Amino acid sequence: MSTPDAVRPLKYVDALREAVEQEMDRDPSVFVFGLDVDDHKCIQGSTRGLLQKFGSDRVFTTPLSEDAMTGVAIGAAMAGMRPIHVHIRMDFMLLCMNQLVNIAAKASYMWGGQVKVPLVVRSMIGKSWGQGAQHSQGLHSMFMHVPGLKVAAPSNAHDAKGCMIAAIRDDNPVVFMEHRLLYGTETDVPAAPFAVEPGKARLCTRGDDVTVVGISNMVQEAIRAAELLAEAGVQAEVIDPIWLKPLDIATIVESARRTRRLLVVDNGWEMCGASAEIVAGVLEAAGPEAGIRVQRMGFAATTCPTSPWLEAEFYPNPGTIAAAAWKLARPDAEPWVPSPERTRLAYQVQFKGPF
Amino acid sequence: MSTPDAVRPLKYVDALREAVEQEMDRDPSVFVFGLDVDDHKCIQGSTRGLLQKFGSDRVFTTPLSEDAMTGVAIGAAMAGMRPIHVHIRMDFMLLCMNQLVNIAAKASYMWGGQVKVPLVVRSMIGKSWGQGAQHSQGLHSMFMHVPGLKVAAPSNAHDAKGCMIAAIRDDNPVVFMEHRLLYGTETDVPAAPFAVEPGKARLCTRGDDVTVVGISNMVQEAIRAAELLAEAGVQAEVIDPIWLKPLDIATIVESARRTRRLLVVDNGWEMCGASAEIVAGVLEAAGPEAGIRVQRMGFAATTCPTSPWLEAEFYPNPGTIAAAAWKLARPDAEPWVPSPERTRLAYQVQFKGPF
Amino acid sequence: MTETSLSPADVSRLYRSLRRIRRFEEVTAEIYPSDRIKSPVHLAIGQEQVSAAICDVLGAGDWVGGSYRSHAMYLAKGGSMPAMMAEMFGKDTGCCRGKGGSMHVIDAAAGVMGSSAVVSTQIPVAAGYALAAKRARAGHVVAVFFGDGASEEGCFYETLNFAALHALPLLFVCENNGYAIHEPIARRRARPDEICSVAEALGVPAWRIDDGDVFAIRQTADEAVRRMRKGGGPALIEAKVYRWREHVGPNEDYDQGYRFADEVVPWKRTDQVERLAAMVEPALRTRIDAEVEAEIAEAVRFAEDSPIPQPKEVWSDVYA
Amino acid sequence: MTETSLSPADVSRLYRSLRRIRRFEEVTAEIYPSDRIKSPVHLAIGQEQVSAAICDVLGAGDWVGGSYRSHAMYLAKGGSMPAMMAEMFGKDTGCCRGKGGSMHVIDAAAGVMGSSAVVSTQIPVAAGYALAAKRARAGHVVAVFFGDGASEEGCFYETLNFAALHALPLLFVCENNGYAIHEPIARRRARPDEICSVAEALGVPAWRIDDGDVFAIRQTADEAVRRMRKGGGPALIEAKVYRWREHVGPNEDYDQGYRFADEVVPWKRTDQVERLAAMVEPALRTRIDAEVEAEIAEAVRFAEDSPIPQPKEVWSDVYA
Ligand SMILES: Cc1ncc(C[n+]2csc(CCOP(=O)(O)OP(=O)(O)O)c2C)c(N)n1
Ligand SMILES: Cc1ncc(C[n+]2csc(CCOP(=O)(O)OP(=O)(O)O)c2C)c(N)n1
Ligand SMILES: [Mg+2]
Ligand SMILES: [Mg+2]
Repeated sequence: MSTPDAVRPLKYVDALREAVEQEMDRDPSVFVFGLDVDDHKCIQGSTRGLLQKFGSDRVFTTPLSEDAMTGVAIGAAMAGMRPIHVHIRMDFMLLCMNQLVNIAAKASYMWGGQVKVPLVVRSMIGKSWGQGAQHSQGLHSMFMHVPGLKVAAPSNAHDAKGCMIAAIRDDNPVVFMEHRLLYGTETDVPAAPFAVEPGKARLCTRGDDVTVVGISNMVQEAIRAAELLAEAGVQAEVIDPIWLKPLDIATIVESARRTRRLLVVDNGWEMCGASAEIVAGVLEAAGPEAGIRVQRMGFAATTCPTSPWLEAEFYPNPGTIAAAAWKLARPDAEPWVPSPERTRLAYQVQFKGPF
Repeated sequence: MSTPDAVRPLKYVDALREAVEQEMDRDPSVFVFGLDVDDHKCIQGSTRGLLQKFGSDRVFTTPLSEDAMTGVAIGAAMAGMRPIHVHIRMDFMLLCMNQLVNIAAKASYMWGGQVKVPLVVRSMIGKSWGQGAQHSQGLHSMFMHVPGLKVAAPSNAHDAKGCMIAAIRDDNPVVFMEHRLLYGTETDVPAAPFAVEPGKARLCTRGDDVTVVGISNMVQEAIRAAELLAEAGVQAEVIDPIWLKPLDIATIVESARRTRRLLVVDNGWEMCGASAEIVAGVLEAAGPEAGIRVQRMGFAATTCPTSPWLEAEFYPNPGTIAAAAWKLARPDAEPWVPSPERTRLAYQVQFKGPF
Repeated sequence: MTETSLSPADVSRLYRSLRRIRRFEEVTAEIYPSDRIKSPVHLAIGQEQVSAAICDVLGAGDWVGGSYRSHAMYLAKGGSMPAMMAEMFGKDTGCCRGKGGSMHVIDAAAGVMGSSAVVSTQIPVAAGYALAAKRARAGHVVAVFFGDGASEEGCFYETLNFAALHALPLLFVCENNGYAIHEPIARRRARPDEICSVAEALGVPAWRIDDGDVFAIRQTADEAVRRMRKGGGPALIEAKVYRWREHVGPNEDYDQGYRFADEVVPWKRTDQVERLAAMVEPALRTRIDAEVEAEIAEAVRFAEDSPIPQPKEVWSDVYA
Repeated sequence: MTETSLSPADVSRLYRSLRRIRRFEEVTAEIYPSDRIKSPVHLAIGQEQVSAAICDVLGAGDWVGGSYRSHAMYLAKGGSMPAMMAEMFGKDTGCCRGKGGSMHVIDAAAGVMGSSAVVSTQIPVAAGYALAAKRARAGHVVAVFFGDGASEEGCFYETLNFAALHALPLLFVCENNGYAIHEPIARRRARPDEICSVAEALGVPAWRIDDGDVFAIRQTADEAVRRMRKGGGPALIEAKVYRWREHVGPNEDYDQGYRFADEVVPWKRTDQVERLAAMVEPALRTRIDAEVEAEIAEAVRFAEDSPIPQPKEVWSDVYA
């Protein structure tokens, strides 16, 4: 039996599951639905056991009807329930943009505060093993753009649990962005329920040479890059915003003022992306007198290809992140690129498709 | 009879209509469809006469089925036709995000260059007289975000015609963003067909004190602001990107390097918006040594309210734009705000709803 | 038109509901040219009977939802008239505090879940309310109102299937006025007469009332709702009606060429407001009419006298 | 199973098509554990007859489109086998030049319009091709393949209505294998047996073939397509089939608990590949089988020997 303040290593996927289970225990109005949440694969394990424990009234699959199911979630939320609607890929949320943007985001406002929409929309980002064009998109910036929505993008098991609990308790629609390649990663996670609320970014590493903001799994890749950079004598400060909306820009501004170099590495495209927002937000706040040099990195400005040789060009990785950070920090030195073997991430070595 | 190089004043709405008519004349594969394109109101006049001239095979309404109709447009385009799909409000495009982002934008790439999607999606932005939450959104940044799409946002009749012709001739999906309040505005427009291609922003006014980028109808409001600023002794350089994707960032960088102040005024929200992109793009390119101070303006970070008294707080206007530009250009002077009567735009005085 | 077995009290209650809606909208149309209402208004004049009949069999704890054309539904379900008028005037006392206008009316206390201006979006949202109602097991039901055009959107079909699958207490109410804006249904639907068949094929029992008879609609709804309260699952009612005014705005538009005045003739002949007026005892009718006029005048006065929203209110209610 | 009036040549052609698809996928499944195919594969083993039958009545100038489970359709319509195998290997010679993988196969020259991995998205796209075909007036038709799950998406219904309204030459082909991933149709559809009724209510004549009989499917398609070529408008064929392997990946999954091996028994007993094999004259059958094996071996060799894409190719074809 674990004591209430016990902490143990937990996988990201199990942290998600545990958060939902604890909240369902606490609050009977919480329910989970979406395609395949109740089959034996349980959304890669993230809904495992919930059906058995809470029954099919509170854990159920749906027809393939993302648009209407989102409306159903919104209506149930307005009526006082707390739905968690699950998409196994973020790409499929493009089918429910109308409900999310035209109704969920606007309900409280356009109806004069008479209703609220306590809704969590879980979505997973795929990567590699041929996920390709339509199973790999990080679309968070589209949701960040819209007032009335919140967006969480936890990059480790601890925050996965804490953000999920905060999202479920939030009275507003929260787009919850997970990453498939993070599911197997472990960190220490408190056993008791706890909330990681919006508004406070995390300093993952400390350094005075360059600020590196990572988003979603790019946090892990940035941390690996920071290790490589440290070996080369550059101290990178890696920041994880955790919540993208509302965004704790102040922490990033503070760091960037000190390092005078800002690299934002997104798990998405750059144009009008989260990286554009962070760069613009920092420089608007800090002004030219802060003398901050900035750079964005993200998906190549292309569709995601399936061939592994092409995919390697599509994503930032610890090697390209480290090289870019080096160039920002040491503009006058020779370019430096870590050796390819050193840049592979642990989870990339372990992982094998299909998924 | 007008000679081929004749230029005459034309309204924005008629420029749109003329462009489509000329292209339909030239190329039998061009057709126009969408809700209400063939009724007596003709999308506020912008499709007037097309049904009579080209018949119902080439000009026809649809069921209320935006998602499938977008798929139909994409398929017809892949099969060699050149559809123009019309939405009377940009907000309704949220129903077709899946087809636009998951298919139209990706078709050429994910199918290895075997197909192309020469599609134009016309959409109008509404404003005032109670348009409110769901009839007023400028969602261009969502489309700018996605590789494979192009985005045009002409702010005057000349560019409306030229961009429309370029968009129809383009072999890629183009999101064409119009603004209802611009429909009645006139400029000189060549009678003969001509194309305003992507990639070249327009300098609308010249000035060395501050660069003001306007988007869509905010160009007109920025030009009015520049007039007010000129009276107060500040010379603003107003730039109209015309095409938002691909975006001619070089012209903006050049101007901002000179003025060392950049104000971007968008007809949309700021977070992850076109204004974030332009600010980030300029500062990434120019670096801290250029010493550029930046500011974004756009919709208030709220849903659009209907009450005119609230709506006045929601949109930038020539007064707020001029005041912000003044503050950028004269950081040490007293704040200055033009008098409210002087800031009203001609079209705002003329216009009366509903529409 | 059918005979009715309703009591005189029932008939006069229905009459009051119809008359209130009709007059509220007529007064709205009269005010409109003065430009005090800066909001697109979509009037239901001529098709009030659907809301009046359906809401007559609903009660406290039941919900209704609908489209931009929702004045009738709102009033029939008991939504506050002054709050709706103030909303159209853009005042701080409006039901949305000036943030929704005519297209987004809501009165949560009265069970009006809010109306939405993107066609058909409230259909699945209503199913969400119905899911909550089912889980709450208190026998409450939800009715969602939409037009013939809305029945062409994918989420209508998706919701029919889901509602049937989960036996939700959801009444789909299709107000088929034959037009979506100016486009007749035959230009939009291959089988204009088969909306009910589609519902049935997806598992939702459906009924069509062709003549706009308020009693027939009420009777059908009454049976459907009774069944629903006992767990019988969803139903659909398609009521053919006719819109007398233009799609949006206060005027008639028979001179615009897309339809002709003779189309409305049979509908005016069977106008349900007039029909029921004739069934109500004259003195009572006079009293009802006077009360309705007074209520409307009071709502207009309230709207006019109400304060405008403070500028800072643009920032409130973005988040709950 | 029906008798067939097809000639021996027709039967052996159909047999070759079935056998090619079956063996291509079996070989794919064999290669899969070697990790040379880094792409999710959705095998159609057990349900090849739908593609084989439908494509047998299509010709040059006709188009087909489908989902992530499209190897069968692609091969049956004449798509290049080496190009598809190379695509699964991620090679530069792949049909998408390594940008699509197994889920996005295309061969424009053969009339394969490309398959899409977002369920049901190709249904309206196929209608767009059909609109173009109708305008071109050359009597060409389009067939779109999708699963039972896809029939729950809004755009399926929207497209049925549009296709009927415009009398498009579009054949809707629903391969109903009773599951969407692991969810049986009864958990997703209130009226699992009424897909055809929905189509009919929307104006699209529909036929269901329950037993997987390749001749019955072909016969129905033949009649529908003939009518269609003359302007008769769309049709829908719902073919009940059974997926023998797991939803995605090379293996069987009867031990996973969501379905049991006895479900497949009747389908294996009536396996159309075996059935037609028995109808083909043995020497010819031996020759066909050998040719098929050689073709597949050659496709694998081609895929293996092909160059990998150059890094710079990540940037090509973003825009046409
Ligand atoms: C999704 C969407 N598409 C288009 C519109 C524009 N529009 C507003 S009302 C309307 C017609 C709706 O017709 P119907 O559902 O029959 O309702 P009615 O107006 O006849 O009551 C249309 C197309 C919209 N508001 N939303
Ligand atoms: C819009 C969308 N939602 C969900 C998914 C995830 N998904 C992939 S295949 C599938 C099941 C589809 O079932 P069906 O249409 O019957 O085809 P089958 O796999 O049985 O051939 C689902 C839900 C998806 N790809 N696209
Ligand atoms: Mg209608
Ligand atoms: Mg299936």
